[in-house]
Amino acid sequence: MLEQLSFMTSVATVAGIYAVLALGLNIHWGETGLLNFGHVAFFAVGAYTTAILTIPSPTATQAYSFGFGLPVVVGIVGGCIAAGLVAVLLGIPTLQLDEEYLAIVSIGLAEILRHVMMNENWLTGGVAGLYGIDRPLRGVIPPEAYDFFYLGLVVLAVGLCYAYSRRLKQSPFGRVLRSIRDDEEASIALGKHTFRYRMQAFVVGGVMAGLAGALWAHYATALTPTAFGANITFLTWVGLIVGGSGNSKGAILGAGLIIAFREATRYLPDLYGLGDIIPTLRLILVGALVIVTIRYRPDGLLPERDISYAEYCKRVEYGGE
Amino acid sequence: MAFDPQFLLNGVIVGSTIALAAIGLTLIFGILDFINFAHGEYLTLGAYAALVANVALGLPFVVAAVVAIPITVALALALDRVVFYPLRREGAGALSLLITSFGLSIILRNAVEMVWSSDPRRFDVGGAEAMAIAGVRITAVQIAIVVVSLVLMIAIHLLLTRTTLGVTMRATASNRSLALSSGVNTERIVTWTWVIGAGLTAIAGVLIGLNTVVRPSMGFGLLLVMFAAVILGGIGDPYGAMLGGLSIGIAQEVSVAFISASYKPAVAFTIMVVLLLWKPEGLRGADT
Amino acid sequence: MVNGDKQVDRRTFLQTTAVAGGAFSVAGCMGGGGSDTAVLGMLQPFTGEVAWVGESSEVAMNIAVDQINEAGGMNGTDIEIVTEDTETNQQTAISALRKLTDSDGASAILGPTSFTLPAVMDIAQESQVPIISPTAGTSVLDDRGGNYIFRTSASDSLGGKAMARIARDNGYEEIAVMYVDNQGGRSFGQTVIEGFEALGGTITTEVALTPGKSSYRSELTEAFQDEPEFVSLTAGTQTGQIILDQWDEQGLGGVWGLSNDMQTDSFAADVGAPLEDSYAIGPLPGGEKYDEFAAEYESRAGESPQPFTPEAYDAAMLAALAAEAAESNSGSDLAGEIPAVSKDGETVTSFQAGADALDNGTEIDYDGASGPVDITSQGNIRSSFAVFQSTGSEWEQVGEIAADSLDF
Amino acid sequence: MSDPLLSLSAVTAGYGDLYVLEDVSLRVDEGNFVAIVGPNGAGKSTLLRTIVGGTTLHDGTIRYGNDDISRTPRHEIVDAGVGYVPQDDAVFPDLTVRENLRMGGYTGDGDVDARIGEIYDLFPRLEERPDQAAKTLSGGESRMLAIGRALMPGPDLLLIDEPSTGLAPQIVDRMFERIDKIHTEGTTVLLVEQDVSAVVDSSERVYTLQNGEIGFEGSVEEFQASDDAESLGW
Repeated sequence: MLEQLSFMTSVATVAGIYAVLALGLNIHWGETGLLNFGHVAFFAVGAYTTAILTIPSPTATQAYSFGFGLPVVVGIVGGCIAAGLVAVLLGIPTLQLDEEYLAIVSIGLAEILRHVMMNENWLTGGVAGLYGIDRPLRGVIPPEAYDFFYLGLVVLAVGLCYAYSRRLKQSPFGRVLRSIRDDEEASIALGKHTFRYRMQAFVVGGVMAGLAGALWAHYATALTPTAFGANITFLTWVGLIVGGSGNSKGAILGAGLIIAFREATRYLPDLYGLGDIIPTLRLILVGALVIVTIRYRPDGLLPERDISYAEYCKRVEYGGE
Repeated sequence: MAFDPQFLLNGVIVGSTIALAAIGLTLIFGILDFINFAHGEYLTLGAYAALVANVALGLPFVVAAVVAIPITVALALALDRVVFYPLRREGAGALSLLITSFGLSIILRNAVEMVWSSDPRRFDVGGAEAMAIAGVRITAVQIAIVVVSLVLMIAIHLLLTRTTLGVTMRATASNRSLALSSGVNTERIVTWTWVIGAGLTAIAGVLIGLNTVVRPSMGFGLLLVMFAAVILGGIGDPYGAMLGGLSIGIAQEVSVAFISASYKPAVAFTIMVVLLLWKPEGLRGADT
Repeated sequence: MVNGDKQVDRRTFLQTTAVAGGAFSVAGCMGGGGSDTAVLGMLQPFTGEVAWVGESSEVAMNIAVDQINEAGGMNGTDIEIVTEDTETNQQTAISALRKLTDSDGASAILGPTSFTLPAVMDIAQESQVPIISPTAGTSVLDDRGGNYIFRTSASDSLGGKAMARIARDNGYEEIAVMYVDNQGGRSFGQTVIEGFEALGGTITTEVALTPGKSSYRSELTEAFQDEPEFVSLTAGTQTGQIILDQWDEQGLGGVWGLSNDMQTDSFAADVGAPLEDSYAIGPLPGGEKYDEFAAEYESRAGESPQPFTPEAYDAAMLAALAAEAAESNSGSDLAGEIPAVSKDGETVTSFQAGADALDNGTEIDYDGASGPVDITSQGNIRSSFAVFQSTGSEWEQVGEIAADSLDF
Repeated sequence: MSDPLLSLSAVTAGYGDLYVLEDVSLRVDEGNFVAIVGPNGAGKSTLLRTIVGGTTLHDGTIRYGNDDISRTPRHEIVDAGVGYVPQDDAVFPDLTVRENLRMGGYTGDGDVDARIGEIYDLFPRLEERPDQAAKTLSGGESRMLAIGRALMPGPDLLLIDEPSTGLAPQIVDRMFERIDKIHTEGTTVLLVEQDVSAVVDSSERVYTLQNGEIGFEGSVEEFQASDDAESLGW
């Protein structure tokens, strides 16, 4: 039973990291209507930045050239800042265009970043990656309790991001963001500089993803480019959609469910001995879950409560006849 | 070191197939107003349909390639009916359609892998040996690929400008609501768009498979490149997609001469981002 | 991988799919190894381009485990195999490893490949469950192994040096190097470059390839621009075959030096005549023990053994023998015995013989299907290589490169 | 009294759960020129969209001729003889002038080219630039094209949404001249306008719409004498 608990702890930790990712994405899409399909880019920047800041200087045999050995806290903060900066850089060419441009360009950026991770050995260790990333308070917490401690840290991060999202939603800034989402022309008419507001929201969501990346780095203790594929962006989106976008609770619930689903399906081969077709079958099930949710619970499990007039117009417009 | 024109030729071959597939993607985007992430899988399915006809049933390659078109089209139409149409009817937003297409993409890709495994497969066509023409190497098959692509692009141009269906498709793409007000049955146009889009994509899949190999990830691997081509040409613009596809194919292959080949996939996106900064409306966009 | 039992299970599954959906959540609490069996975990890719690695090494592991169970099991308990898919992705690999160590209570874990092994090393170390990889050649492990991380496959740094030696010994002065740009490919390719330069040769071009692409014509144009007579290629069979086909089509000339992934009968047959006179490195054929394994593998899988399958078989044997030596199936107990049972003792080639010798208090040296498998304190093996040359339809062994000749 | 060409009875409509029109009834007789006037946001455009099936109809019926068209798909309403000129996005920007007109004749069975010739007679400026993309036209030309496009199938009833918006006064006058001409040649016209002064000369019957409800209803003379006219700035 204790073994099960330990496994559950690690599943919960991963779910928590995805919840932070989903909360960030919720600020982009749920609150501001930004179609960010390169969320993993912020995640990766957060993870690599904290790793580079905290790992020791490289030895002769290691591929990377920088390791600053700074405290973990500095690394995490640095990871968040770096992710925010990337959001600014990505936002400049795309946030003034139609939303589809952001969608595709953000995927593109995430791909470019992955190739940088794979090729720039001096910075990222290349395909070999970075190892031996320190974990916070490693020496202080007893090893048998460490997993629980780290889960606690992750839960704390989820809580902070959740509280921030709630406050944001109720603040005047949050109302501006939603008005931008629902009807940009109206908010321009109101004299809001939508570019600036969109940029702020983009940065905030990016920082949250960076935080998730930093948490991942110190959890995994090793980073390789294979951990930063487009499927992370996709899983986060699935979580947000299933949970209910525009609603922070929905983002957390959705992220938790999708990770639980992914992990629970690991037990399928144990039950049925399906052997070689199981892995593909699992992915097919995740795909089906997405389609079914959108078809039958389009607003997710926890829908946003009120939907504005402009949003309705949008939906009617898409409805065609 | 002198620049080897071989890179340019390789680019034209790769680019013309990307262009074909990108036309399908951009047409569907124009009419249905969402980015179809499953588009790459239609390309894969087209290639596998031809593969089964060619290798398993022993049909001549050209016949198999032709057979693949209606099969892929029928599949695309069936998937539209089952997956996308119910959402359209209920007035779901573009994002719901997009995420649904991503789910569909995963299902299709893995279903293909489940049925045919991840092993690369080849069409049963005669051994291709490159001939040297004016200092570059090209095979008869590759010449055919470029010719077929060009002919299809001209055919699409004629369709879009000379036929009522084509003009209606462009009209529906630019203003769906107004098309309805002009008496256009947009669902009928949606059907035709799938027919043309999936048909072109199936041919692109067969040509890419012919130029290289057929495997479950072939379409998904090209999806981002197709997106880049579409953006480069201006979203929803079929001519832009042709130009974008060719440019990206050439840029990728030529880049190998100058930078590490492992950065090749990033070339398309770098071009895309730079273009957006410089000319956000796409290569063909108006200067106003 | 046709297996009669599996067919039945699959049918059972189809009939009960409806129930399965609802059972996921419950299953999470029901799964896990019972205490009446010992668990060996297998962590390999089962999906995507390298799915063949998982599928073929599972066959090899099954052979080993069946033999161990027939001989009474590991410390008297039957071994159950639990396989997990890495999806060639670090995140999935970590989750899968956690499940194997925490939930299934695996005594040892076989796998994964170079893609994900570096990323899970620390986690395995922390969980105190040994990892024995039959598939990870990455040079990252050269000085990071030992303790809980071992491998039965040769390091890329040895393979790369062997390749450099083949080129040099056959009189080539200038070679080009192509490698797929992933963990395995790059470390191998870089060692070829370093090794060949150390032997006084010149590298004309170095081309890193993105695996999984469909066309490598431009990469080939780049690699062959200075008309090298010998080109070293490190790639999997899928990418490798595309490259060789397109090389043939383009009529570029020269001979190849292929990494061990491509040294299979089917690869030589598929590429055929154009490959004639090209070289490949591979493990030294393991004699009688290998033939025995190959026969069993063929009867189960219907094909000759894939690369790394003898290594996978040996990895399972080593884990079980180490448990016998430690008289415990706990990962932390048996880890330390893994190097010990692989060298310096009475030579054994089967689990039965090894277990009997250990019962008598004799130290053992396991020699397996892939060769002598002597594990160093860094968790690596020192390995000799065979040199193969293609006849245009199959590989023919033409020489041998001893482990001692690779210290340069 | 003969049967009306178009009648709305007790129509309540809007977008999804949102109600814009409440209990609206009106009639348009064959050959009539009817104007609906009202302030910005009164629901005028929604009213026209409702007639052509572009909104959610919650209650009431819409009849055209002898048919109930309340649930008829939009494209079939056009087929039945209703032309509609929306206020915004009324032309296909990327299509040429000729292609725009051709799109308008999409459902027509007659000779499209002959019909295009008739439209050119009505709006000679369009004939001068048949291959120019619609997005490059001036505001007035674009409005002409929009009306021409709607006239292509030869509708019996033409719905026009705010023909005057954004146009210079002398162009507005010329625009109404043309609309009058269309009317006198036999097409029934229903248009909505915010600028009351622009419509009184042409129309025969006036409705006022405020907050989604019909206020005044009657002839132009009655309207000019009413309080509603004053409140609308007449």
